[in-house]
Amino acid sequence: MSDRIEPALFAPAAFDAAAAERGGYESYSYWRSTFRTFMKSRLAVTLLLAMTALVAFSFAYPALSGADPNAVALDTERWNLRPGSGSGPFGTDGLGRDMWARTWHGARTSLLLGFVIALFDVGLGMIAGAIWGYARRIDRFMTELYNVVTNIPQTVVLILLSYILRPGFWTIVIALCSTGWLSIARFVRNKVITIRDAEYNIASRCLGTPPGRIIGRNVLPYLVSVIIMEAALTIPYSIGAEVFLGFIGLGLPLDTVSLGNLVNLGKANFMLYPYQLAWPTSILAAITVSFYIVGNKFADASDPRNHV
Amino acid sequence: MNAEPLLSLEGISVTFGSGRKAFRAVDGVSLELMQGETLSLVGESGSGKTTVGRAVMRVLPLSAGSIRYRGERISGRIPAAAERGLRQKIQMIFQDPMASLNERAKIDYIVSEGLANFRLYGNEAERRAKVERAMEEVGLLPEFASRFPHEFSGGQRQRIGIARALAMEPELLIADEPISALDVSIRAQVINLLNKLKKDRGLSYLFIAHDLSVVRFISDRIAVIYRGRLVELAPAEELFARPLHPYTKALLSAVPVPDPDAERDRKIVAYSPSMHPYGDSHPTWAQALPGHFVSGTPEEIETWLGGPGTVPT
Amino acid sequence: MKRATLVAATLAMVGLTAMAGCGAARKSADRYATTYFTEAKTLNYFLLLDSTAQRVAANTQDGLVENDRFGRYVPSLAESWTHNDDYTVWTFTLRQGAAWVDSAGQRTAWEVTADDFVEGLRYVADPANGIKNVSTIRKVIAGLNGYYYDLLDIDEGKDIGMTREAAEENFRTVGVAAPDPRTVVYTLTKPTPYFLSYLVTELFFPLERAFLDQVGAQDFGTSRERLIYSGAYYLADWQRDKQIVMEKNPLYWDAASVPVKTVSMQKVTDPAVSVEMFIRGELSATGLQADQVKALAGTPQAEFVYPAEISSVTYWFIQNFSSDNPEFRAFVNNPDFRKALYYGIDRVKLLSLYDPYNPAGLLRNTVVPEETVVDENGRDYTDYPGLAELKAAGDYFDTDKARSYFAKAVAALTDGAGAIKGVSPATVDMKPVAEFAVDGKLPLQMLYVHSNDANDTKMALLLQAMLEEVFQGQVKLVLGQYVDDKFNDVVEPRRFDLVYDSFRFGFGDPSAQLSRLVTDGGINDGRYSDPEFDALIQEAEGENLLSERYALFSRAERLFIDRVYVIPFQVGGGAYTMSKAVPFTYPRGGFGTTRFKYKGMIVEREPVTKARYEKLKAEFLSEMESATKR
Amino acid sequence: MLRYMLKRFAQSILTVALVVLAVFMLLRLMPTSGYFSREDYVTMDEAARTAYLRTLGVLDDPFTQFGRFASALAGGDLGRSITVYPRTPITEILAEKIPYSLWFGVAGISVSMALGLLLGVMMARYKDGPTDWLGTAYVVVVRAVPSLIYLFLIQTAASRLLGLPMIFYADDVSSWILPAASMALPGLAWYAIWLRRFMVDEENKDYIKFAVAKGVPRGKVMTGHVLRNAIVPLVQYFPTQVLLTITGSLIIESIYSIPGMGGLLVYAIRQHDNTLVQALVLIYSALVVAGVFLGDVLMALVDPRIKLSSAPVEREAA
Repeated sequence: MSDRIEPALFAPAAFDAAAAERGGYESYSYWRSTFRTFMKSRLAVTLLLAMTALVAFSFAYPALSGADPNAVALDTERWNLRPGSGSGPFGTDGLGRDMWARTWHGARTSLLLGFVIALFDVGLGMIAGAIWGYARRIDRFMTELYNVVTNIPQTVVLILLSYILRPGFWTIVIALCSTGWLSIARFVRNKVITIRDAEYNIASRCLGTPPGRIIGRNVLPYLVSVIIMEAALTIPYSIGAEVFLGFIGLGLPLDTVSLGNLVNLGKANFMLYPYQLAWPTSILAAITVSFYIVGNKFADASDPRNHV
Repeated sequence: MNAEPLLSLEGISVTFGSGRKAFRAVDGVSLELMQGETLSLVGESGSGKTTVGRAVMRVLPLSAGSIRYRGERISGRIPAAAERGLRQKIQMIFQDPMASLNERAKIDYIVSEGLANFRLYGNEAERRAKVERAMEEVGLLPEFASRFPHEFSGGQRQRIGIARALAMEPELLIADEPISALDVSIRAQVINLLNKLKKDRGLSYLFIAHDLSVVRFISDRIAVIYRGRLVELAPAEELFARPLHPYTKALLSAVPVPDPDAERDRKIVAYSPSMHPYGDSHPTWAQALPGHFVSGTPEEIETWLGGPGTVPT
Repeated sequence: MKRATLVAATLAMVGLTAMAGCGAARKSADRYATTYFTEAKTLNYFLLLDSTAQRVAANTQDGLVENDRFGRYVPSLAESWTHNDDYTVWTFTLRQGAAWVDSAGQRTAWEVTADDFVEGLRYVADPANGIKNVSTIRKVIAGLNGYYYDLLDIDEGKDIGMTREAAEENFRTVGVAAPDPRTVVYTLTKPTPYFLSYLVTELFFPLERAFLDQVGAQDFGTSRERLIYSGAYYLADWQRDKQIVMEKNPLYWDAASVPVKTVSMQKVTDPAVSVEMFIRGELSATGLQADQVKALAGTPQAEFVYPAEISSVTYWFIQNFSSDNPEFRAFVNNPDFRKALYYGIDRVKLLSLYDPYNPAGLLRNTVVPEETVVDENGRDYTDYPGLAELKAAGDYFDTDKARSYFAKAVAALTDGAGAIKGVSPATVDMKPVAEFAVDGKLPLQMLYVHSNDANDTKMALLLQAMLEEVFQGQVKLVLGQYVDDKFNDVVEPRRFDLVYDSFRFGFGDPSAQLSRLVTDGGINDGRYSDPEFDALIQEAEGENLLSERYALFSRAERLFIDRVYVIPFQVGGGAYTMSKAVPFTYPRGGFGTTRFKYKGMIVEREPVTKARYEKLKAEFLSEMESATKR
Repeated sequence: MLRYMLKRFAQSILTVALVVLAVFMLLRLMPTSGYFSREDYVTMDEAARTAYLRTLGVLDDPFTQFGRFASALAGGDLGRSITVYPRTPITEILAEKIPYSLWFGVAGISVSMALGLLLGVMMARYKDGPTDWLGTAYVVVVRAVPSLIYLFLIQTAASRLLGLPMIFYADDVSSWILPAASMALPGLAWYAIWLRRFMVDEENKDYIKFAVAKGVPRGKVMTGHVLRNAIVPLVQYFPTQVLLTITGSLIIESIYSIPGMGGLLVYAIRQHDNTLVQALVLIYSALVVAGVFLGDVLMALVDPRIKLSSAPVEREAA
């Protein structure tokens, strides 16, 4: 260290007010940041890729291969063949049906079921929740409706509806959505109520912003993370519900190939032909787990507080 | 005062809730605001001052009285066209710069939100120009337009709020405690900005605050509100020099003095409504001195003006 | 706490090992442990609604007669009986001193007397008691039908000029009487040589009126304490949805013939668990499904697997002769098409789903089951001319025959270009089961309805593929599905073209099934109509000499099957079992409850091997030969 | 306070009544043919079927039926089952079955709470370490994969590996282990993830940083401040959880043959046992309402910031 002090080092720095204002930020985009934050989690990205691949394959394979998942073998020798042995990569089931084709057809049905339920639940829930939160007049009614509906054990609704209607794709959709949308609506309502009286909303009203745009610009963007998370989590939930309904004998018709049906059929023969349960279960778990994690990670990423 | 008032409140009341739970937040407030004037409305939190501001902005409905702007009634049901005009002419600045900006919208959208609502521009270029001008006016860089609120400091955000109001080219700004949420160091910035705008644009302000010390230097007149009622209204210096109502005195006694000796001797005066000898009689709103109004019974006012039984200050 | 748990766990393990353990060969055990899948709904033995309750009732209550191990009717609470010449009056002499015991196995104040049988029937005959099976005997016992309807009308609020009390008084006119405490006399509406077969059903069990009054009609049989027992066992424990334990009744009149002291039944929901528990030594017996049999191949257990008893239930396919599906309606009313179906359904392949090793063993080619109805000479009804050939035909599946019959039907019903005569395109509305469009052309579309049970669904898919292949793409099966316990909503409004159904055999006479299959008969769900068949049945019903009677019935049945009004398919029961109970030591029979008795059953410490089963079976058959032929 | 309680009570009664009425009306949509097995149906003629239905009491008009139900209820009687356990008083059935569900439920809650909180603490303590990673993986699997699958695998695999009985025997303690463990699994995941999230959030708060900076040992900060604060919101859900254990778990009770309440509701609906369904729905919804109320009371007791007022405490699902 030198004793000599270099005066040049102590030259006063120029102050530029504009530069000070500018701060250290780059031009910012919400979605890009969300995306970047999401991409930071290697697990999430891996699972997103896996999920996309699974979904893509589940929809592409049945459409492209033309394999009939219900094509039974009249030759009993072809029943219950283990994987390999000229029986497709996943083997055949008790009727000689190709487990590979069945698994992917099943995945497609279950995903479709999940998507439709997610669409209805979240769509209806968002709209109803936004209205519920905004219109004070219906709050009492909606709250009582919510109390009543959530107080009816969900199995009662599921079973009664499966009974009154015929078990089938849309029955399950109706049964699951009949209560699902309300809990999302309730959640949205609570959010909307806190947002409703926030100052920036009053500011918008003072600026003469019409209610439609207030909901669209001031309320809904705050619910994006909720929407995405709920939608993503509805997939594992609805698949689980389908498995449960199958367990109590009110699932999709058994000639409909779905993961729930495959699991319940495979379960019966688990001791004997474990692969008949293992394959559909693995695919099912891969789907539900990836949707679950991706949904959660995306919800985290879509929160701007996590962006920096 | 001979000119026509810009804004006049005529005995307005605002009630929250209904039935037994009804709560009257503002109770029979009357005041007039002149063109180019800064009128401050001061009171502690819960006194109804913010409610008055919001009632003017038509965010809250009146339960009694009326509000006129340039002589036209602007409270209650009014034609859509009138409402439209009003939205441009009267704007508001909010107390909390953190809460008053939509976190999920870019500054560009926030500042031009009002412009877009009324299509106050011919084309996109014109809109951008207006946004940039408003931002420059409050000392923000135009390139900030593409950023989000959370990237800004409190002072910057408050300036964004002001720019949003300015973009509408209003005549009257209702400033609802615009600086109380800010650091002391930044307060001066914002106050100076408001003063500059008043000078440059001939703006009028209804300035809402809970602290008399803040408003002394920007106000032409000051109104003191207590529990939804006005208790005193006077030109700024007059009020400081000669407060009449005990509540005003109590408020003034709480203002710190920048002189250490005086500060040491400063006594805080407590106020309680029970100080008033109101039995069956009600206080009235009366002009005690020219331009100096106060709420009280004639006897009280007599006393406050220095008659018998003066309360020593 | 921890240590206590550990100790208890260890002890339990030791106990299990001991139970499962080695032991000397063929040593008999006094405990029989098994499982059940559906809970007994009630112990009220007149309300039998499920097989578990039947098992309990069979072992805890006795009737006048019971089945022995050859299925013959032998004395039980009745020591002896006589009937008049035209089989319309039957007189039973009761055993002396048969006691009612309570749920602790203790003697009660009551003995089984003739009045108890009168009271039993009185209880059954009262519509207010909601006894579902009463329909079976309403027209058998003299005066019962009128009595029942009088009460019913009163309950429905109709004025028949009598109070309920007065109407109940009329029970005196019903054909059951107790002239003295040891004599019961039944008077019947018509000659009924097979009357004994009714007596093994719960409808003729005794009821101690004093006890009924004591517990109250509502509470009777709702818990084991609210019941008294006259059978070989009393109910020592009943935990709903958990277990049923029956202990030997020490006061039983035939206690010497009851080697097993304790019958314990555990409820399980998954058949696989039952098998696993048997392997671990927790059970004395278990049923096995086809796949489970396969799973045991190569394990030490494989040698214990032998075929289970088949039952008198017959499964058959029914066709809807008045279907809303115009294509199928046209075809089904053509006898050649029905023949084509008859030969075109590969039943053995369908049965491979249930028994991969010997599916043909589950076939049944007649409506009336074999080994249930025997004439006075010991000749089985199904060995009568006409039926014997059907039985011998075994698996008659024949693609060529099916195709040629189908070609004949097609030639008769279509215009040669594939359009079905008189049929125009239509939408077939069989909602909620199915809805589909038909174009009035070949291929023929037909709706096959099945339950949502896994095996039923598999069978439907297999049948679909099979018919497609056999009829070379000219028959397309549309599949419709119903929730398994909603079958009535499918059959009653006839929302099907083809469906399979099964019926319990109610009593020991061919009329039990055949008389219900006539035009407008109770189980004529296809709504066919054949006056020739109806006339034959009517004639047979009038004949009292069993061999003559059966000859007439068998002619009718042959005609019925030749014209393919139904397609007999499969026997009930079947599949496989592993058991420590020695086969053929316990009662058997085609109907009623006494075939569920464990009386006489010998349980060993080791499972019975397949080889031993075969040997025992051969012995049993020859014994039965000499026992039944008088 | 008392006024509030009374009002809340009246509100609850209304809710429960509406729930029961709604279910009651839904039940009337089911066809009466469901009361007969196929065999019974064909054996009985029309008159006999009608007579049988009359003995079940399902032919009267719905209002009469509901009135009967309500008036019996007023007398403290839940009525008798009609098809599941014909003529058996429902109270008797419940008295038999509730204890099983209750004991397994409470055992499950105790285990899941103890282990779940422990796991949560460990995960937060060693955040981003292998414990955290494994714990998270466990939570994800339990919450994402349908419970039927892993419960079934546990039954078959664990009973074989550990030599434990496949079904429940009341007198064999070792047979309690698997079902109780299965009961605990989902709750364990819930507690763990909840506590972990809470603790991670809390640790970043100033007062914790301050305490650590002041030299308070980390472990003490964790138990003294973080854990205590974390437990408070859990308290709100606790009564509901405990009360609802009596509804049992359908899957677990079914696969282990536990004679609890789990399958009863499903079974009752499938058997068209309207009185039993109504009684169960009544009980369950009353329990939910009571649970929420007790939760709010408990919250008010443990958290001084919360007062019981006219507005129920807002709950957000964790």
